[in-house]
Amino acid sequence: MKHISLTIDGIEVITTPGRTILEAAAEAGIRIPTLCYDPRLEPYGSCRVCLVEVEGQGRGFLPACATPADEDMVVRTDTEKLRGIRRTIIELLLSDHPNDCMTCESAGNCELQDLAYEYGVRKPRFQGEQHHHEAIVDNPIIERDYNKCVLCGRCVRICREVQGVGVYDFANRGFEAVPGTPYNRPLTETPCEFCGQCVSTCPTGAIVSIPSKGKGRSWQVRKVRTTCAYCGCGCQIDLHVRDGRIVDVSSPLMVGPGEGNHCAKGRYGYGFVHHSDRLTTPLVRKEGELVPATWEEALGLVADRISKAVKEQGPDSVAFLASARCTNEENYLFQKLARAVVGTNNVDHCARL
Amino acid sequence: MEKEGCSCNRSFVPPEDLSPLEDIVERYRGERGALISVFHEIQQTYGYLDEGIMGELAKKLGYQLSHLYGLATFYTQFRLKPIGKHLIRICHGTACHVRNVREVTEEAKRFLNIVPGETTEDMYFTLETVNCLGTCAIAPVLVVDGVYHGHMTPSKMKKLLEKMVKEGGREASGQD
Amino acid sequence: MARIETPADLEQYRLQLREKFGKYQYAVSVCGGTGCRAYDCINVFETLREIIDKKDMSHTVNLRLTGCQGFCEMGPLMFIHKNGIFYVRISPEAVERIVESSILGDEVVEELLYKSPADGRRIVHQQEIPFYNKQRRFLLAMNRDIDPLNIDDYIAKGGYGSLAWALFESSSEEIIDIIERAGLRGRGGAGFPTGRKWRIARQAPSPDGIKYVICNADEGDPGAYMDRSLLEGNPHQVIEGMTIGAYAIGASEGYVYVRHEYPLAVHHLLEALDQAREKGLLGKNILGSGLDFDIKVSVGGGAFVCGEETGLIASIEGKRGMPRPRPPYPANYGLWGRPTNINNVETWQNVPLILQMGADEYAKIGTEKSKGTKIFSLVGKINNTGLVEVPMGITLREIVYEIGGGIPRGKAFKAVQTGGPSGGCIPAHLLDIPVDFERLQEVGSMMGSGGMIVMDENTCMVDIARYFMEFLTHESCGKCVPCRLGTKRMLEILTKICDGQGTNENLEALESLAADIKASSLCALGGTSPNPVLTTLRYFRDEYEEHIVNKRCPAGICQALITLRIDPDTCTGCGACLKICPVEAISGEKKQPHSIDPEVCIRCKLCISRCPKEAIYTE
Amino acid sequence: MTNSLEDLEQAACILVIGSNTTEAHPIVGLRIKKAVMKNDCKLIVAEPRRIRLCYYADQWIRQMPGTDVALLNGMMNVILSEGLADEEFIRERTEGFEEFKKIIEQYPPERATEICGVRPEEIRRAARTFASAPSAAIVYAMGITQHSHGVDNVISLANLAMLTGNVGKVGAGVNPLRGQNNVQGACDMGCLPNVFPGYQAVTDSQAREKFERAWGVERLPETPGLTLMEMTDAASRGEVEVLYIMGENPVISDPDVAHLKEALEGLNFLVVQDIFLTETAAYADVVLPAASFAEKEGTFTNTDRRVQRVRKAVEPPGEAREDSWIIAQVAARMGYNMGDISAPSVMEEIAGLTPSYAGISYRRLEELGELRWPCPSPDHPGTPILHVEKFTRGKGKFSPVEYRPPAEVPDDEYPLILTTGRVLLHYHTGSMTRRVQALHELDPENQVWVNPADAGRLGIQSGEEVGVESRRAAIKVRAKVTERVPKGIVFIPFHFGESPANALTNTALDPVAKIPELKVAAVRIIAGPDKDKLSFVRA
Repeated sequence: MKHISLTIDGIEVITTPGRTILEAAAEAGIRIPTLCYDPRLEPYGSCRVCLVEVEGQGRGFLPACATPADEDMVVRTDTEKLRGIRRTIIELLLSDHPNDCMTCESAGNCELQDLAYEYGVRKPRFQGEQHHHEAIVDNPIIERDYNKCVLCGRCVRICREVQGVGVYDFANRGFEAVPGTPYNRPLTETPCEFCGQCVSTCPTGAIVSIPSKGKGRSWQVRKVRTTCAYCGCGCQIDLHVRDGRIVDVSSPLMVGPGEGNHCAKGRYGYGFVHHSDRLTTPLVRKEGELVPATWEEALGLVADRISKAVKEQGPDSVAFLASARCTNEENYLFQKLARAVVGTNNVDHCARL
Repeated sequence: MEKEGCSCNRSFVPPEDLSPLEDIVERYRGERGALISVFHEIQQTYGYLDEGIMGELAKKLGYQLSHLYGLATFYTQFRLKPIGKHLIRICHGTACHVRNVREVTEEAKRFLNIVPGETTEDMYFTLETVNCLGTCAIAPVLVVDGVYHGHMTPSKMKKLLEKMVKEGGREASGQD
Repeated sequence: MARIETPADLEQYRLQLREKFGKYQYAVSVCGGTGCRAYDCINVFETLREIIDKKDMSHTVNLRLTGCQGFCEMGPLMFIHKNGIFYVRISPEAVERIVESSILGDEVVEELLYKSPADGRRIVHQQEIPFYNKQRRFLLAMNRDIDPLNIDDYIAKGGYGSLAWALFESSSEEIIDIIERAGLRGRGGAGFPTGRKWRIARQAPSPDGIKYVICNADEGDPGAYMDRSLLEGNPHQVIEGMTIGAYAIGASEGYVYVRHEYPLAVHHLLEALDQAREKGLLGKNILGSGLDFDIKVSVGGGAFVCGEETGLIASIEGKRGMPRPRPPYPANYGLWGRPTNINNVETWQNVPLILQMGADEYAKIGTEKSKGTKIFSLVGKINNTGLVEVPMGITLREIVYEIGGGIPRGKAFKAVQTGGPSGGCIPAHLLDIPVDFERLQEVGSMMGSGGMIVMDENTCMVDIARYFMEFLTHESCGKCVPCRLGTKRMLEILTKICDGQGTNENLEALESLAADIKASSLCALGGTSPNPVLTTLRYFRDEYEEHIVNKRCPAGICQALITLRIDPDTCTGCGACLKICPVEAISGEKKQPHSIDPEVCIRCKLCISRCPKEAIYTE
Repeated sequence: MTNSLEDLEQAACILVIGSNTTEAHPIVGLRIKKAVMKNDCKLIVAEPRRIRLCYYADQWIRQMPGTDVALLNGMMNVILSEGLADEEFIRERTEGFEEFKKIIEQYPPERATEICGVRPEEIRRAARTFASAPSAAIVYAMGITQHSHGVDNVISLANLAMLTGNVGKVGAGVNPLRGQNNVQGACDMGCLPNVFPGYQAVTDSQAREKFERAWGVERLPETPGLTLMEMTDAASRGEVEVLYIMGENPVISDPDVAHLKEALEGLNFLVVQDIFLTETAAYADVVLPAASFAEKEGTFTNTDRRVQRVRKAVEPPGEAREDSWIIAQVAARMGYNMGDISAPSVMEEIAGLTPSYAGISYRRLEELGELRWPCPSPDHPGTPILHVEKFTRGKGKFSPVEYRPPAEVPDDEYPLILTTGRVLLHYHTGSMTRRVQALHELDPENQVWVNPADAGRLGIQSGEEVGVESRRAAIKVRAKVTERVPKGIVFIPFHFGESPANALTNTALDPVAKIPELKVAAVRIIAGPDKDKLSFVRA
C-alpha cells in the first residue's frame, strides 16, 4: 500500500491513505483533544475541540477527526490561537452545564472535565440561559440527564450506526436541540436493547448506568480485563472492582471481538457474582436434606462413591458432565479426571443445548 | 407531488382515519428521501403531524420513529399539535423588521391573547411568526390562510382580525 | 405539439410560434408576482380577461399574467407592449378605462401612471422611470414578457436555443471553458467561480457513474426574494441552465430544492417541468442528442441552514439538514454520496444567457473580477422597493438614491445591509463603493444572494445586530458548539445592551466571541454569523456606546431605553390609546389630554399606531 | 466458525438461518448489521419468527420450523438449474458432486414450497442473491442444530457453501455461533465422549498412547463413552450410577424434564459443582461450591476459535473454590496427583498434547490478547479463516441430504408447533441473568408468543395466563399476542425455571450428533378455566 507523509507539529509522520489527521497524529504519539470523537463512529466534527491549523487552507482551521491526512500537509495542533479557540469552546459548554462534578457520576471519567482541567477553565466568561431538563429515569439501567449533554451526538450515532437500532435522534435545533427518544417516550417503550452503548460513549455524565451509580469513582476502582461470561462472542470486558466487589463493567475500545461494543448481558449481567444465593460451603445430603459440610467431608465422600462405583460396576458406571461455561483448563482437567483417573470416556457437556 | 402549495383548505382529516395516509405512502413509495414531502402532505391532510400517524408512517416506510421525530422537529414548517381554523403567519424578515413588524405582532398577540406558536383555546386562530416570506417589497407582510397582506400596521391587523371573527361567527377573545 | 426531436425542429417550432404571436395586435402583461398578488392583481387580470372576452378580442389581444416585474412597491402593474405604457397600482375598477383608452386607443390614463416623487411628474413609459432606467435587466426582462405557465412564450423568445447549441455545437469541456471565461461566479454566497466548480464535479469519479446537479432555491436570507421571482417568472431558464450544466458535468439527475414558503414558485416550476418533458426538452434523449436528464423538485421544510450545501443535501436525502465537515466537498461526495454540483437559481439562469451572448460579450459587463449583473431585492426604508438588476460595479449610492429613489419621508440614510445574516451593514460613508464580491467583503459584508435592506435614522443598529443574532440563534442547527452556544451567548449580550444593562466588557466579550465563532464553526452559517455584529461594531460603535453608557437608544427602537409620552397640546382625549393599551398604562378623562405611566408602560407602541392625532412620541 | 467475526463484515451476502443473532449473539449481530448498513451487504434471513434482523434484511424467508433441508435443497436446485454454481470450485476442491446433483434435482422450488411453505419465487430470489454475490457467508446457530435431523441441516449448509465456492475465502464460510461462552473450548478440550483434546479420537491407539504417556497412566479407555442424552437414558436403566456435573443445569436446558428428573432420581450418587444451588443441584447428594468466572484465572475459546484470558478480579465467596482445585482434590483422593494445576501450567500441558493449541501460552496471550487456533507453534500468528487452501480432509465432500420431517408434527390433538429459544436479556438457564436485578426488572417472566389469528381462535388476550401442553408435560405461562410468530407456531424462551419450556420439548435425537429436537414440538394451548385442570411442571 502507498504511504503518505505529512508534517504534524514539526514531526514528519508517515501514514496510510484514508487516515484522518487525528489518526495520523495518534500514530505519531501526538494527542489532539476531542469530545465528539469515538473510533467506532463515523467522523462528525461537531465539537470543534480537535480543530487544527492546516497551512494553505482557506479558513485555516479543520477538524482533525474528520479531515483526511494528505500528502505534504503541514499541520499544527497546539498553537496559541487553537488553545484560545478550545478554551472558548469549553467555556461555552460550561456556560450551559451544571457545575456539579462533586456528585456527578462521571467525575473522573468525563471528557469535558478533562478538557476543562487541561485548559484551565475554572469559570466560564459567559453567563446566560441554561437548560433545566428533568433527569429521566424510566428504566432500571440507563439514566439520562440532558443538562449535562454536550450535543456531541455520540449516543444518537452509536445507537444508529453501530447498534442499528436508532432509539435516539436529536429533537429541535439550535440551543433547543436535545437528543432523546421520539415524543420523549420512555426507553422501555422504544426498541431499546439496553446494551448501554450510549452510556459507554457519552463523554460526560449525561447518560449513566443506574446499577453502578454511587458505587465507585474511576480512580477508586481497579479494572480487571477478562472475557465475558455469557454467549460465545468472547467479548473482552473490564470488571471494575472496588473493595472486593464488582461495581461496574466496561468494554475496552477496539479490543477483542467486541471492539468496545457490548450487550445488555455483558455490560449489566454481573450482579449474580455477589448474589446472596451463591454457594459458600459444600453441601452433603443427610437424611434427605442438603446440609453444610466441610470440604474434607464432601470431597472424601465424592472420591469414595466414585471409587466404589468403579470397583463394583466398572468405570463406565460413572459419567461426567463438563461445562461450556468453565475455562479450558478446568474442562481439560475434568476430562482428565474422567479418563485418566476414573478410566471412562463418559464425558460430555451441553454443547448441543 | 401536489401542485397546489396553498393551504387554504382547512378541513382536516381526523388522525384516526388512516386511509389518506396510505394513499400518501403509496404515492411516494420507492422515492428516495421524500420524507419531507410526505410530511407536508400529511400536514396538509391532517393539519399536523400526529404521533399516531407518525408511528404508522414509520412502520409503513421502515424508518425508525426517532428519525421521523428528529426530522419533524428540525424543520419549522412542521407542527406536532393541531392548529386552529385560521393560520396567521407574520413575516419577521429583515425588511419587515426594519418596517416595525414587531408592532403588528404585538397587536395580534394582544387581540388573540396568545403568543406566536400558540393556538387560541377555541381552536380558531393559530399565530406563527416566520423568517421571511420573500415578499419584502410590501413589508410588513403576513399570510392568512395562504392569502398575503402587505404594508401591515397594527390597526390593519386589528381590522383584519375583527373581520375574520365576524365572518366566522366566532366570539372575539380579544378586547375592544 | 408533440416532442421536439432535433434542433432543427426547435427552430422550426420557434418560427411557428413567432408567426402565431405576431398575429396578435396587442400584447398586455399584468404582473402576477407574489407582491402584486397581495394587492389583488389576480382580480385585475381576471377583469381584464372578462372585458377582452366580452369584446370578443381574445384573438387580437395576447394577455399574459407574468412573473414578478420588480416594482413591487407600485403593484399591481400592467405593461402594454404596443405602446410601452406602464400602469401602476391598478384596481379592478380601473381596467375598463385602460382597455378603452390605452389598448383600443392610444391614450394614456394619467392618474394610473407612475408619479415621480421627486417632481410629481407622471411618467408614461417604463424605461423612463428612474427605478428601471439605471438597471440592466438581462434576466429580469424576460419576466415581463412571458407567461411562466406557457413554455411557448419562452421558446418564442429564443428559449432552449442555448441548450440546443450546447448539445450539438459544443462539447461539455467547451461549455465549462465558456462559463469560466465569462467569469461567472456563484450568486448565492461567496462567489465561487462556477466554471471551476463544474470542472471539479466533472472530473470527480462516481462509483456508478451517477452525478447530480442541484438548484438551490432555498432562498433563506430574510429580505431577499430574487430567486423566488426568477423561479416564478421564468422557470424554464433555470431548467435550461441546469440541463446545460448537467451536460457539462455529466449528471443525469437534477433536483431543485425550493422553500415550502414559495408555493407559487413550486407550482410554476412543476408546470414548467411537465411542459419541458412533454416537448422533449427534458427527460430521455433530449432534442435527440442522446442526453438523458431529468429534474425533481424537493420541497424544504423551513430551515435556513439548508441553504448550506451539505445541509441542503441532507435535507434532500430526507434527513435533518445538519451540515457536515468539508472536505469531502459535494463536488466529490454529495447527494447519496455521488459527485454533486450545486448552484443557486440566479447562477443557473445566467448559464443560457452566457451561451447566448458569448463569454466575451458577457465578460464586458461588470468589473474585473465580478462579471455580469446581479439582482438585488431593494427593500426596507427606501422609496422604490422591488427587484433591481444592476451591472456589477455599480455603486451603492446609485442603487439607493437613483434606482431606489432615496429614503422615504426625507429621513437620513443610515446603512444598507447586504448578504443576509452572513453579511453586514454598510454605512453612509461607504456608499460610493462599487458592488462587487471583493469590495463588499473588504468592508465586512458580502454579496450574498442579494438582499439589500436600507436603514434610516430610525433604525437602531444594535437592534439590527440583535435581530440577526436572534435569527441565527433560531436557525442554528445546533450541531457545532460555537454556533449553538456562541450565537446564543452573543444574542444574550446584545439583548442586555438593548435592555440598557450592557457594560463595556460586553463589547470585548462580543468581539472575542465573534472571532472564535468565525474561526471555529462547522459551516458557513456559523462561520459568518458574527458578521452583522462585527460590522455594526465597526461602523456604529457609538450607537452601542450610547446604549451602554448613556442608556439611550438614539433611533428610538429599543423598548427598555425609550419612554412614550403624549403631547398634551395635540391630544384630544379621544381615548383610542387608552382602550388599546394592553397594560392599562394610559389614563385620562374623556376629552382631556391623556398621559402614560412610564412605570407600567411596556413600550409596545400600539398606542402610537392608534392615535389619530400622532400625539404620542418616543424619547 | 470457518471465518472470523470481523470477516463477516466483508461478506457481500449473508444468509442467517436458525439464528436470532441480535438477541442470542448481540455482538455478532452488530457485525451483520454493520455489513448491511455500511458495506451494502445483502442479508437473507431464513427464520419463522420475525426477529430483529428481519428489519435489516434484503429478504426474509419464513420457512416452517424443521423444514430447512427442503428450503436449502430448493435453493440449490435453482442455483444448479440457473447455472449459478461455482464450477471451478466444485471441480478443484470437492468430490461427490454428481451423486449430490441427482438428489438436488428432485427438489425444484415448487416441491420445496410444499414442504417449507416458502413461495417458489422467494426461493429463487434467495438462491440468486446468494449465488451471485462475490462472497456469501452462512451464519447459523441452534435453530439449525437442535433438530432430529440437525446434522442434515448442517450438511445442507456446507453443500450450499461449496456449491457456490464460498469456503476458504474472505467474507464467506459456514459459521456456527456457539451459544455459550466456552462451548468451543469445552469441545476443544475433549469434553466429548469420543475424542481427546484437539479432537484426537479415543479410538486412535497412537493418540491414546500419547495421552497415556503424558498422564502417566497405563491404559486409557478405548471405546467412545456416552453422550449427555445417552447418560440420562443409561441412568434411568441403572447403568450409570454416579454422575458428576460441573457447572451445568440440565433440568432447565434439557428436553423432557420429567424424564430427566426420573433419571437423576435413579442415580446412586449425584455430584453437582456450581456457583448456585441450581434446579439440578437440588437433586444432588453432594454440592460443591465453585468460583465464578470473575474469581479465577483461565482461558475461554470463543465462537471464532479465539483463545482469550479469563482473569481473577475478586475472591470467591465463603469457602467456594476454583473448579480446578476441586477436580484436583477429587483426583488426589482417588490416588492421582494432578501436579501443578495453576492455569498457565495446565495450558502448557494442553499445548503439549493438542496440536491446534501447540503455539498457545499465557505469555503470548498476555502479549497479544488473543490467539486463534489452529496455532500449531509458538511463532504462529493464529488462523482467522479455515480451509483456505484445502479442507481438513482434503477435498470437500458433497453429501446429498433428503428432507426428513421433524419427529413430532402437529395433529388435531396438538395442533401448534412449539419452538424455543432465547431472549435478549436472559441467558441459558437463567441462573445468572435472572439474579441480576436490572435485567430481571426489564424482563421478569416467561411469555408464550402467539399469533393474533391463533389467539383469536383460542380467545386469548395478551397478558393472560394460559397453559401450554405437549405430550410430555404442561406449563403455565403468560401469553404475548404478536405477529412476530406466524400462524400455527408458538415460541417460548427456555430461561424460566418456574415455567420451563423444556418440560414440553421432545427428546428425539439426531442420530449422529445426539442433539435433541428442541426447536420443534407439537403443543396445544389451554386457556380459560380449563387450564386449571392441568398439572403444571416447575423445574
